Amino acid sequence: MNITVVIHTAPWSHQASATALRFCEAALQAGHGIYRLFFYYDGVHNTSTLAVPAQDELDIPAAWRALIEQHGIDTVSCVSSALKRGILNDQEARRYEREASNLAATAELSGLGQLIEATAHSDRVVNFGA
Amino acid sequence: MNITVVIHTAPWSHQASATALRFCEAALQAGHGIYRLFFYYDGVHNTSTLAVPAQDELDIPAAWRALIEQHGIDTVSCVSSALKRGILNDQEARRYEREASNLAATAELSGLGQLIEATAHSDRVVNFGA
Amino acid sequence: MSALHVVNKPQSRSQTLRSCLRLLQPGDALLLIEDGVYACADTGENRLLWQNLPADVSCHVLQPDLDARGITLPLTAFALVEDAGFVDLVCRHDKTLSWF
Amino acid sequence: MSALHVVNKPQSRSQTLRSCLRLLQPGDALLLIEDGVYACADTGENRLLWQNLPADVSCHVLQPDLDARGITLPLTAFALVEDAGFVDLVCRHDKTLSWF
Amino acid sequence: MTEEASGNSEPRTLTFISRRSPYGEDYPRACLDMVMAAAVFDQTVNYVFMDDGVYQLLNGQQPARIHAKDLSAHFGALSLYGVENVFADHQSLLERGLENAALAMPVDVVDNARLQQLINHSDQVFLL
Amino acid sequence: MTEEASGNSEPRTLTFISRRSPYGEDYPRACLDMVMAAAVFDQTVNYVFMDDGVYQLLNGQQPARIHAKDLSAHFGALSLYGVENVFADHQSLLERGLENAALAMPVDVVDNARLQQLINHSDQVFLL
Repeated sequence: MNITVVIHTAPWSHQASATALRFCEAALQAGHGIYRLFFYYDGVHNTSTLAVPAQDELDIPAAWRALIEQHGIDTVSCVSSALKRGILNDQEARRYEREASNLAATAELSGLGQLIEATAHSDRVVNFGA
Repeated sequence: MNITVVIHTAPWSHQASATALRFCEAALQAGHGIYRLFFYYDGVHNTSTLAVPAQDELDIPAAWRALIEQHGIDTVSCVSSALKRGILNDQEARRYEREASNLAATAELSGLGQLIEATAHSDRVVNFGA
Repeated sequence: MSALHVVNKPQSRSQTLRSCLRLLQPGDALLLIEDGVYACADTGENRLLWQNLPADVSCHVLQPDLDARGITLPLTAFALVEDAGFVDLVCRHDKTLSWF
Repeated sequence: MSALHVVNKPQSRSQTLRSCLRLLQPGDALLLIEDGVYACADTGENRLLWQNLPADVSCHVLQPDLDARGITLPLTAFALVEDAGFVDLVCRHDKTLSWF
Repeated sequence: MTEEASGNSEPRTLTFISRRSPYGEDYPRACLDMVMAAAVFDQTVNYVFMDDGVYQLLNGQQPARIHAKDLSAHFGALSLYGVENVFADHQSLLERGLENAALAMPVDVVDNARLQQLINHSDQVFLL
Repeated sequence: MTEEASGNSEPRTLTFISRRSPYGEDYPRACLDMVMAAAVFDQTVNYVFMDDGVYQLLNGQQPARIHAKDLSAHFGALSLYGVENVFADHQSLLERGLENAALAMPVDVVDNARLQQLINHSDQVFLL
């Protein structure tokens, strides 16, 4: 089956990101496909390159990047959610004259249309939030 | 009176940051002093320079920076909370080999000891969270 | 020694308000802010909630939060305060307990 | 047409679980995850909660969340599933409603 | 950003259940944005207010008082976007003493059975 | 980071009330960190578990199963830091059927009156 996964929370502050990560690993292992990973609301913090977890903690953003690269998963970080939370790619950093950018290379900034499109083309849609 | 204000939530996702901002403005207007602003847990997102709110929304991080500069308020962003959430100054960005930093110049990365110290030296301590 | 208890959630959503009420003592003050202001709208359930408050506990509600949410008829037991009143309550009581 | 309802909060903390229960239909499945697993610990209050479920609704609980929290005696009405079981439930039902 | 139109597949029925009170959290805003996006991409949309979400429908909101954006101001735009199916859960209104309150927009007040029917006829349900 | 020691003022009594269950959110961890910091800076510390916070005291937690750090593993370090006053609210234990459960560390089970006394004798109370 083709599954779209939507993540609404930041890593660590709530458990939902870690649960979503385990769900995706289990789905891929069972031979299913992830049609799209859509980070929405606070979930965009999963796509920051600057997070530095304590050593004895699972690095959730890094785990997402590894999973995405390993399986070539189409990954979107919602642009309106990301801008508001200070998650920018180079283009948006230039547009809003910010001196830094911190969006993971494994994610693309795009709009809610990509979630609607994914919903129309996936067999299942699962949300993780708090 | 000397008041320490502790903020535990990110701007916009919960109302607490905006309420804390209004509280500080009212306290200063009434002639009280803010001994220290301590951003803890998700509150560290208030000290990011990269947040870009929609035009018709109050720019909360910018409002904090203006208030801090205007009144010279001692401001700390808890280092363990900030690192985990991808809020880094240049020193931490170098230490953890990240290619960008996003901590506001008006805040200093420091530890919980600064909150304990503030509690010992303030007349009142008020927390805002969600 | 008296405390100001600040609560930002209505009892319908979480245990926060009920736990706060359990620890209120004579001379304390209670201030409802943010979503907590829904707890002082004039409904049967709310009237019940506020019946057995300890004696000599003053109740306040932050007016900007009431106005933002369109609540026009708060229970009369609640004094309306603006931000300046919030600051004043903090100063008048020895400590502030923020329940969130 | 049947739905999988996933809930991550116990009824003690919010209305989320009660609202989900209200909309369950025969043939649906319920899966408790994260903090929702506290709702299937063997307590008087929980036993009461699960009495009037619609017929033919299957109840499941995510084992990793039970183990993490040290809950050893879940109510027998709940089937224990691992992550693979979670995926299977999603595939077996037409849609997944995530209550959080 | 190029939005890949989903035109090349027949429209789906998407139901959005908004369950949180306004201003304390930003989820109501996030739900409204999803509803608008679904409508722009020609999906059939059901917009349901339930639990504390019914507080979003209260009249006379003045969020400027807390520096917040007025959520209910956007309800007017819903019909422009073609969102006609707007519902409020009767039990949630009743529990909050709002069963006779004047609401910020016309809604279809529905009971459990009707909500279950909506869910059955939806291809996907989002709850924020 | 230089930590400005607060040695130059007599120690204060700080009470921390931890009210949330473990792992769903990170607040319990944040509360524990504050308790440790207060102890390191020689304050008199009261550590209270209340409402869903009493779930943090359950024995046999295996958070590795969900890739989380074991909170209860740190309870042992509390006495090393000089944190002796650890309490659990009796009503919260009762409501959750935990009044006879084996707990992860020795705690003083207290009633309302004792909690009110603790609050009265504290210079500041933090609730997370």
